[in-house]
Formats: sequence, structure tokens, C-alpha cells
Amino acid sequence: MKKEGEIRIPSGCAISAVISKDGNKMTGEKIIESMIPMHDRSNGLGGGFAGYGIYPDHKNEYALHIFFNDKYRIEDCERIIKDSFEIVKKEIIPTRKIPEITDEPIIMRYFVSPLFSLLRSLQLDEKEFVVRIVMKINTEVDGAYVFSSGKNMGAFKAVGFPEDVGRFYKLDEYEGYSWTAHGRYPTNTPGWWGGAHPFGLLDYTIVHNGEISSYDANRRFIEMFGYKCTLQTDTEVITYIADYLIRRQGLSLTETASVIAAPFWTTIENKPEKEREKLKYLRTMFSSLLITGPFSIILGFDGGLMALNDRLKLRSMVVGEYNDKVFIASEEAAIRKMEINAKNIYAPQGGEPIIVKVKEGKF
Amino acid sequence: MKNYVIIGGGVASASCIEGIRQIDKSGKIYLISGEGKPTYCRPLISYYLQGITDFKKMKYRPDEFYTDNNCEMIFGKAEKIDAVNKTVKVGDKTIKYDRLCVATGSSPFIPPFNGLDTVKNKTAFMTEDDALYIEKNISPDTKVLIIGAGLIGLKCAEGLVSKVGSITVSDLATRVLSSILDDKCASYMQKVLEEQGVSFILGDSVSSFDKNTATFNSGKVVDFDLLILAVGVRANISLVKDAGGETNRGIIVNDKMQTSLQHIYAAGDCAEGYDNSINARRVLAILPSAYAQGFTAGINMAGGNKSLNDEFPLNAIGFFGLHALTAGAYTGEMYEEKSDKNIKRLFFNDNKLVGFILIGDVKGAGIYTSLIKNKTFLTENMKKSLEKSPSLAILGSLTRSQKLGGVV
Amino acid sequence: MKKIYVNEKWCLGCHLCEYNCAFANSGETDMVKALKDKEISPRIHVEEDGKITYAVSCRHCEDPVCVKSCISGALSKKDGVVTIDKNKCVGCFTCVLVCPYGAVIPTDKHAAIKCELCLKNACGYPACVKGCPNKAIVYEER
Amino acid sequence: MSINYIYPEFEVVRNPNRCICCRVCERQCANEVHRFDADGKVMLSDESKCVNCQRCVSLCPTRALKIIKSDCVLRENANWQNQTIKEIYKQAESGGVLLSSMGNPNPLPVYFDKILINASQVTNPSIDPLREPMETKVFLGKKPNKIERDKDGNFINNLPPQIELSMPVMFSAMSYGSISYNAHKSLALAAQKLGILYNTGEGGLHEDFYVYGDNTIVQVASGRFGVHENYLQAGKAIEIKMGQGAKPGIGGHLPGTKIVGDVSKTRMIPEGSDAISPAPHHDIYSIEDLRQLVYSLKEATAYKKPVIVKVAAVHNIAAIASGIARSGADVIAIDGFRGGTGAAPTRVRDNVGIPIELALAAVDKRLRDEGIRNNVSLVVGGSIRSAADVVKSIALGADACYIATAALLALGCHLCRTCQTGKCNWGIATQNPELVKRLNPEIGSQRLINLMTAWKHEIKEMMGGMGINSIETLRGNRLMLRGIGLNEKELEILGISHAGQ
Repeated sequence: MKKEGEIRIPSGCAISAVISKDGNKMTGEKIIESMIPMHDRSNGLGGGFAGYGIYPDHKNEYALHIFFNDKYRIEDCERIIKDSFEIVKKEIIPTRKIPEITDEPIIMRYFVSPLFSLLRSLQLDEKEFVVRIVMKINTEVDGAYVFSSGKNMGAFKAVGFPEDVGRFYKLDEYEGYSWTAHGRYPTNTPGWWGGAHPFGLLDYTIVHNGEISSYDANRRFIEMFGYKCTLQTDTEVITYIADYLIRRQGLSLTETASVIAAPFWTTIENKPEKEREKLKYLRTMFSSLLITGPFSIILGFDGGLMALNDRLKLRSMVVGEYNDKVFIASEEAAIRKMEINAKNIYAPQGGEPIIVKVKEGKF
Repeated sequence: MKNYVIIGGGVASASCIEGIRQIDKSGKIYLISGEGKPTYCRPLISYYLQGITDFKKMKYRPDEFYTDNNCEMIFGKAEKIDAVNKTVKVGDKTIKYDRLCVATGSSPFIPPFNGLDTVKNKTAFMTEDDALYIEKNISPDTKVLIIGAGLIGLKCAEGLVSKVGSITVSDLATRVLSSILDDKCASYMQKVLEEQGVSFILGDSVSSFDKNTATFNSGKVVDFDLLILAVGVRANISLVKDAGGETNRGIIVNDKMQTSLQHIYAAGDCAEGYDNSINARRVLAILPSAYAQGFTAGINMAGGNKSLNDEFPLNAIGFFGLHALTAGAYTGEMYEEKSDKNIKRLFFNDNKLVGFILIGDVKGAGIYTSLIKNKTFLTENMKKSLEKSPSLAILGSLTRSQKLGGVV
Repeated sequence: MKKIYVNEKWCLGCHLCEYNCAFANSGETDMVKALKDKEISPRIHVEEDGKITYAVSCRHCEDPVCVKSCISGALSKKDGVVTIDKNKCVGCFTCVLVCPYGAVIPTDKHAAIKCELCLKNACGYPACVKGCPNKAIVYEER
Repeated sequence: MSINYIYPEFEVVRNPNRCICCRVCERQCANEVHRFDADGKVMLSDESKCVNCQRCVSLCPTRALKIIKSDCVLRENANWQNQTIKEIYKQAESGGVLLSSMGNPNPLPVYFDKILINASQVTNPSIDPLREPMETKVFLGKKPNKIERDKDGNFINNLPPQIELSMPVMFSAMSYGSISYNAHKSLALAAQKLGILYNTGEGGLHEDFYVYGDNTIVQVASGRFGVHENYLQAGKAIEIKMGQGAKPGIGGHLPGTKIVGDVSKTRMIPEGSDAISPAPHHDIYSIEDLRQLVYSLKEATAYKKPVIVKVAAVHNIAAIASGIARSGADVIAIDGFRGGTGAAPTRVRDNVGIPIELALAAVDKRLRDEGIRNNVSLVVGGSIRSAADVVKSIALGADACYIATAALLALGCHLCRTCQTGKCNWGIATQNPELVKRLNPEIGSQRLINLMTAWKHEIKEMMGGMGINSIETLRGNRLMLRGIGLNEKELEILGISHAGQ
């Protein structure tokens, strides 16, 4: 069977997230538990998590999480890394041996800083530079795959049910102010570790439930701007779109939501003039980045989360609150598992972005 | 609220009611009718004899016409009009009017033939009663003599020809339909009647009757079982004349149908209106004029303002499927087209169509009629087009588009 | 009230209206049976003015002179439609004589005929309008 | 010449049991095929004049007529086929270039028919267009690479002029002159009511049609007929016609007999003079010349009108398109080799150019590879025959489609391919007032509106089936397509997988 990257694989899923607006640290325990009641939304072929604020000791370095098929790939890959970065720290990501998770690749973690001189000679923005190196490894080094590349955050994923993946990666031993989780139900993959979610680029990670119908339109457009959709997954392309709109075009999160889940023209027509002009501009300007078909996504980024449904709300997604915490999940059961007393539980409208940010200076 | 009185129960009377009601929905209308029945179409009695229609179908308007229009029928003969006190005397009743319309029509004219009183079976041909009388007195062997080869006489002949033994029609004039057709056209029509078995004695007159025999000036003797007198009609003008109104052959009216007496109007066969085709007064004893005059009188009686000055003679005559439609005056330059079956004559005067005779193919005749009526100025090209066939091409694109594309 | 109106700008002179009219008023359900080898007597006819053609049928005048001139009361105007009662008509053709459009058609069957907007026949909607290939004849409110 | 080598192509079959001799056929045939014989009271026909336009068939009230292909055949073989032999006869007689109308009729592959469309099942839902909004609106025009904001952070509208279309279809260029006033009016009226655009072609814009300016593309072609400042200002967009799919590399020729009255006035050339459009624009011998014309037109219209550059699909279309995309043009229109024409040399029509499907796929890919797909919108034409062709074109990467032959069919055209005679019985390709009036624009425009409305419904149905509710996410979405019976190379060029993959 072909794996991710060789063929497009649709999948159904479970997603879950929690964030503390005050920046209070939480271990990964709760987020793992939240996936248990949604067990049936996964099929054991992929699970994963992203934690933010988990590397306070290395918060100024990019944390590259990399899968290697075998040790020979490590050398090839490290050559590329060393050409561009100073490696501050390199280690094997600690895991727990459990029977539910097998056939693991070599999983490494590098904390790196771009070589300043190189950056200057290339006249590149630091983040753009990191993106290019990540793309280079992922497309050029067969058997090596960078699956997390942000600062003070990390993605952890594997083939297996998400609750098992969480235990495998010992996430109960990490502490972060924000967590997202994903359980996967792909329909025609043998299961590949790199294909599990979240998908990350820099500090952007996406967990997503859905199967977008706009995929190839989005992919072929975004690939004009240097992105390589090697996995052929929705999550990958949505992450790139988010990166393109937010980082490269400088759109706000709300504006980004108005592009990827743009209001219908009839809705736009009825808006007050200023709003109407703005929405019309965004839809015309970025028409190829509209995403159609069902999706519920949670975009994690440095200091916050954004949850968004497709504009017809073809996928379930609920939001709840308790004290400083905001919870988002495919099902209310997942939220209740994290906080039995969660309040204000509601289902956002299709296309209505839920943006939660940690208070300035708290992360 | 006005009181309207109409004397007479013919077509002019019915249209007078329609005219009044167009303006005044509430005023009281009294209708004095001598015949004692609702309006029927007198020209249809020949078709009755022929069996094409019956008395029920001959009613001019539905039964509920009078009640729907709030008319009170008074059957009886109007004896006297008091123009000063504005009353009409009917038997022992005196009816007050605010506006009066005299629509008394005409009566058959019976010349003083010698020995006419010795003829037992004789009648005029004007009313349903006349038709019934004839019906009662004929058998397949009956010999009928009709005096008068005008429209009434010939229609009577047409109606009877298949039901009686023989029909002879005589007239002082040397041709049939002398008042409507010229020699050529008349003989054309005569031929059709002769083919059906009608005999004619023309240019001759009865000198005396003796029971069932008529002796003509020429010496010719004709035996008959039934004598029908269709010599002509006279307008019934005496009521107005006696009341002091101006009369001639008919009651003189202006273009509003007013007589010389205040608040008294006249319409129909009894009135002498204006013939547009000859620019003179004339009794136009034809149905379209009766309707138009009655309607005009009605409108003006009810306080409206309507003038009628575009009347002219129109005749639709047909025997045994051959139709002749004529209109206007036969003066000026004539265009003629003739074939075995058809005659077409158009009369132009001063670049206007003033009259026509169509026999046989009569399609579109009304287009000619309207040109006469409107006194439309005709260019040579228009004349050419008219001569070819009557069509709206004559109007020109603009007028035609308005007429065919708009509300008329 | 809806009436038949003619726009000569679009008339092609194809004469289909005449045939559709004759068929609609034939009482037959098949056009071939109704019209084959027969002289047609349509209630609408196409006239020519040079290269211009146009169809003419009853205008259902506000003030219909045919109705006023009818000697038998066969012609009447009800609900805006001038109709002819063929039972009452004796075929005197006074109406033919007075119609300024030539729209009352004489027949050899003791009766005149005219357009009655197909309200009395099985068509129920003016057949000339339905069959006009170029909307030169329309049935509408104006 | 006394011997007639070619037997009439068609037979007029009249069913005497049904013919009622109403003579509609006679009155409607400008070719004078039918004739009433008063003596025998029968209709006669001269089939040698018949072009099989089916006007008589359509108007015969008793369906007594049909036109069939004559079965009189030459002794053909696989190499020397009927048509080939006849063409030889024609040229042997006339000594001239063979002319044809409409598009390439030969049995070359129609790729649209070998592409299948996807639909959603289970893993994602299809969307019911009767229940949910289904958007077909598109904006054609250049999209800037970067947003701009003012000092308060609000967007500055830095979009160049855009063409808004309610659906991704436009009526492509057909000149007034090659088609009639009423045909043009039908297109203009329909475009206005539909919220799309029609194209003047190279015949100028009749003064009556300036009112439809917001729905008009004014064309500037090599003959520059009817081009003046007001004309350029009048439209919503300006199209520079470099080529036409039916006759790439060839100019146009409207015979003087059609340059009458308003046609002459609108084209700004004398009555009766032939309107000859040169093969190239004589001020464009290279891409940099094109850029100058693009900017000349933009200068003349104060940069308010998007400029479309229309080219025929030829072998190196991708490179040509890449050049145009960098020339300042806002839209590239590509016309495939099946595109129609009023008249083209037969050899050119049948042998020059490439299919639009391959051209589109190649161009879209090339522009994306170069990262300049956003510089231009892509409009494709050259035999878009149905809503499915539209959907496939959009999925291959087009922004919108141009239709002309389909529009003419809606107006009554029966593809008899004798436009050049000027005797079009349907009132389309003629300037004879008697024939022109046969096309009532009220009917014509309604039929176009009906056609487009039907296509729109079908497009929405197919989009809904794919789970797509906005046409922009179909654009370039080649995953929604699969090939059938295509070889590896064809699939590679089209950028799609084979069915079953």
C-alpha cells in the first residue's frame, strides 16, 4: 500500500485542545484522557499531540523533532542541519515501551539556532530560513522526516490510538500552557508515523478532522510559494496556508479565518460597507485559499489557539470554559473528561473562528 | 334623478338604453312599445321563414336586458307628446319625462292599388306577426306575388322560395335593388335569384287586383294565392310632427340626435340624420345607423356629450350564399374588377374612397368602409394597394403598429 | 385584459398562424386530418406591405362596431372578448362590412367567424400565439 | 463546367401523407429549395440547394419534412475517403483554397470526453445545491502578490480592475458583421441578465449596444476595425485578439457583401469593401510589442479596464502564455483547435493547433511552476460543449470558459457550416434584413439565459457532488478528475491520474 505522500489519504478524526489564558502550566495528562471517550473516532492508525511552552529551558532555539527510518539517515540529515544551524542540544526523545505502540522509528530532538552569518548572506527572514531547511530535509532526505520545528513547543505523534501515543511519549511528564490532540481514522494507509497529526511548521500546528474537497486547488496554489505538500494530507496544506497567510501575508487570525472559511457572497453583500469591502477584498485576493468540504481544525501557535469549522459546519466541534481554561473538542465528552464542571459549552457556527490567546507576558 | 322615456321597441330603443346606462346608472327608464314584446331583429324574419333562425334566437338582447337595465316596459301605443308639460300619453296613462327619445321606426308604405281590398291573403313583410301570417298561409303549391324588388321583397322571396310553388317579384323599377345597385350589379343578383326559381316582372306595375289576380300596366296577368306588399316604408313621424317638431321625410335631428323640440330626441328609422357620404340629411334606415343613433341619443339624454356625424349608407345583402356589400355613394371615378364570381367597384372622389360595391368576395370590406368613414386621403400608391385587396398596408407601418400593437 | 398583439417587426410572413388557427378551430386533434387538402378559413390572416408582413386578427375593440352593427345580436362583448354566437348568426355579413380590420371572416356556412382568443376551442390559449416562431404575435396585458 | 462531379449531399424527404401544402418551408428557405407547384398542388424540392440547416424541418407544422444524408457514395477507401475525394473535385473545379465554417470536425481525440469527474461518498459529504448555497461567482483579473494596509491597519484595495462573473462562462468573440444585429443583441441582453460578459469580436460595437457596456468585452484585433477611444471606454474589458483556435496564424476576411449599412459604420470602413484582418498585428512582431500594446490600451483607459490577450492553442502555448502573463495582461484567453469560425481555410481549420484541454493543462502548470499563476486569469474556449466541459476546464485550472458555438446553437444555429453564404435561415450569420428579423432577441436572449441557467444548475450539481460549494475551490483542483483510456503521457500533461488510481 502507498503511504502518505505517495497518495492522498482521506481520514476521519477526533480532535481536542485545552489552553490556559493565564499561561498556567498543565501536564499532558488531561489532554491524553480527553481522547479516551472519543476512542471510536480513531482506528489505531495515528495519534498525536502538540504542547506549547514545554521547553522553557530552550525557548530561544528551534526544537526539531525528527523521525529516522534508520541510523544511517541521521548522518545525512545532520549534515544538512549543521550546514545551517548551530545544534545547541541533541537527544533521543524519551519514550515508554508499551505493547500498543510498536515498530517505532528513531525519534530525535534537536534544539538549534540558525547560523547568523548564513542568514545574513541569504537575506532571509529567520523563520523563512527554518522553513526552507525543514522542506529540504523532508523532500531530499529519504527516511528522515522533521515533524516539529517551532520554538518552545513540540509535536509528538505515532501510529496507534492517541491515548496510547500520549503514554508512549510520556507527555504526563511535560508541562505546557496549551495542548492539542488528534486521533486519526484514515481509510487506506498502512499507517506511517510521519502521517499522524498534528502537522507542524515552525510553531504552527494543526489538528484537523475532516476531508476537504478543495485540497488540490489549495495545494497547487500554495505550492507556488515554496511549500511542498509532500504528505498530501489536509493538515499539511492547511498548516501551510496558515503559515502563508499569517506569517507571510501578515493577516490577523480573524482575517485568516475569513479567507479559509470565507463567508458566502450573499452574507458579504449584507455586511456594512467597510466590512463588506474588506471581506470582498480578501475573498478575491486569496480565492484559491478558500477551503471547502468538511473540516474542524485547531491551529496551535505561540501563545494561543484558533479553532475553526468549515462554513457549512459539516464537522462537529464544541467549545467550553472553566476558570482560566478554554477547551475545544470534537465531542463534549472530551471536554467533560478534562473538566467535569466546564461551562458555556457551545458549538461555534460554521466559519466562526474561536481565537484564544494567553495574556501578554504569561508565556 | 332623471326620468327617461323611450317610444318604440326596436334596435334604436335598445341602444338608447345602453347609451343612457353608460352615463346614468340610476335614472328611471320607461319604454313604450306597441308591439308588446322585447326588441327583436326585424331583418331576421326572412331567415325565420327560411328556417335558419327562430323567434327565440331572434331576440336582440337577452331576456334580462330590460330588468338588468332597470327599464319599465309599457306596452301600448303612444298617442301624444306634450312638449310643454313634458309628458307622453299612452292609453289612459300620462308619463312624465325629463328626456324623451322617439324611436318609432317606420311603417310599410301601401300604395293605393285598385282592387287591393278584394285580395284576401295579403300582408306586408316587416314584423314577426307578418312572418307568422305568411307561414300560416303557404303550402308547397302556393303562388306568391311580391310587390317590390327591394331588399325586403327579395329577402322575403329568398326565405320562401323553397317552401312554395312559385314566386313572382314585380317592381316599377327596371332592376332589382334599385336603390342600392346599378343595372349591372342588379342583374348579377337577379340572376342568382332566377337560378333558384324566382320570376321577375320589372319596369311594370300592377294596375289592378281582382281577388287572386293581378293585372299589370303592360297587360300581363299574374295569378297568386298570397300577396306580399314590400313597396317601401315610411318613417313614423307623426308624434313629433303633431307636437310641433320639425320633420321632413323623417324627424329632423342634429348631430346629437336632438329634435327641434327641447329634451326630445329621435333615433333610428324614424329620424332624418346626416349622411356623410352625400353631405346631406337623409333617413338612413339601416341597422348600424339605428344603433349608433340610439346610442348617441342615450348618451346625450343622460347628460353626456356625443356627436354623430359619420353615418352613411351601408348595406349587406345576400341571397343564396352570394353576398353583396355596399357602402357610401357611387360617384366619382370608378375602379372596377369583374370575374364570373366577383364584382369589385371602388369609387374615388377627390383622392378619397367614397363608396364601393363588392359582390362575391367580400372579405375585408370593412377596411374600405373605415376609409370612407374616416375620409382618409389616398395617394396613388395607396389606391393601387386598395385596388389589389383591402389590407392594413394602407395605414403605413406606424399607424398599423399602433393599431395592432395597442389598445383600440 | 390579455389580448393578442402583433409586432410586425418580428413577423416572418410564414403564415403558420393561419394554419394553427384553422387547426385549433377545426375540432380535430390531428393537424393533417384537419387541414390536408382543405381550403382553410383562419380567423387570423397575414397581410403584406411590401416586404413587411403582419398578422391581423380581431382587436376586441373597446367600442366594437361589429357588435353595434350586428343585426341578429349574435355578436357581443363579454369580459372584454368579442364573441360570435354561431347559432344566432344568420350570415348577413354586416359585421364584415363594418370591421375596420377586416378581422371578421365571412364563411359559406351562414355565419361569420372571428378570433375568439381560442377561449371556446380545445386550445384554450391563442393557437396563433403559441405557434408563432418569432413572438411576432403575443398574448399579453398592455 | 458541364459535369457536376458532386451529388447533392442531402435529400429532402417529404411525407406526402402529412404535407398540407402550407408553404412554410418555401417561405422560410433562403436557399430556395422548396417550391409550390400550383398545378399538381404539391410541394417540390431542389435538393442541390439544400444545406441542411433544418429551418424547414423545424417549422413544418405537420412534421412532414426531414432532411437526410444522401446515401449516394463515391467509391471510397480508408485513405481516399468521401470528403477527401469531394474536396479534390471542388479544388479541381475552383482552383481555390477550400473554405469552411465552424470548428474542426475531424475525429481527433476529445479529451473532455476522456476525463471523469469525482463525487463524495461516505468520508466527506456531498452538498445539496437545493439546500445549501452553491457559489459560482468568479473574479477575473490579476491578483497582487501582497496585501497592503494603511496606517490604521485597514486594507488598501490594491486589486487591479477585476471582471466579476456570476458564473465562469462568457460568450466569446463573434463580430457584428459575421453575425447579425439581432444575434449580437441577444448575446448582449443575455449577458446583462446573466451577469456575465459577451465579446464584440472584431467588428466594433454598434451604437445601440453601448448600453450593455458593463457586460461587454471590446476586442482589438489585427484589422483594428471599429476601434476608437469611446469604444475602448465602452466595455468592461478589452481583448487583444492575437489568434483564433479555428485558424491559428491566419487573419480574417469578411466579404464586402456583408459590409453594409450599420456594419460598415460600426467597422468604420466603406460600404462594400472587404474587411481584411491581417494574420499578425503589424505592430506586434514579438512579446515586447505586445506589452506595449497592452500598456497603450491601459493608458488609453486610465488603467480601469482589464486587458485580455487571446491566443490560439498552438504547440508551445505554455511558453507563449508565460510571456503574456508577464506582459501586463490581466487575463489570457486560449482558444483550442475545435473553436468555431465564420470562415476559415479548411486545411488550417483541420490541421493546425492543439486541443484546448492539453493547452490549458500545460499553461496552468507552467504558470504555477513559475509562480505567476496569480498574475493572470485563464479563460479557455474552443469547443466547450456542456456544463461538464466547464467543470473539467475549471478543475484543470481555468478561471472561466468562453462559449460561442454552444451559444449559437442556443440561438437556433444548426451547424450547417455555410455561414459564408450570408443566407443563414436562422437569422444569425447574415445581414439580409429579411433573414435577420427571424431572430427575435427577446427569444434569442431567453434561450441563452435558459442554456446558461441550465448549465449553472448542472455545474452546481456536480460541484455539490464533489463536496465543493464554491467554484474557486474547484479551480485547478485536478484531484477531482481522472482520465479514462489515456496513455501515461496524456495523463502527465493533463496532470491527472487514471480512473481507478
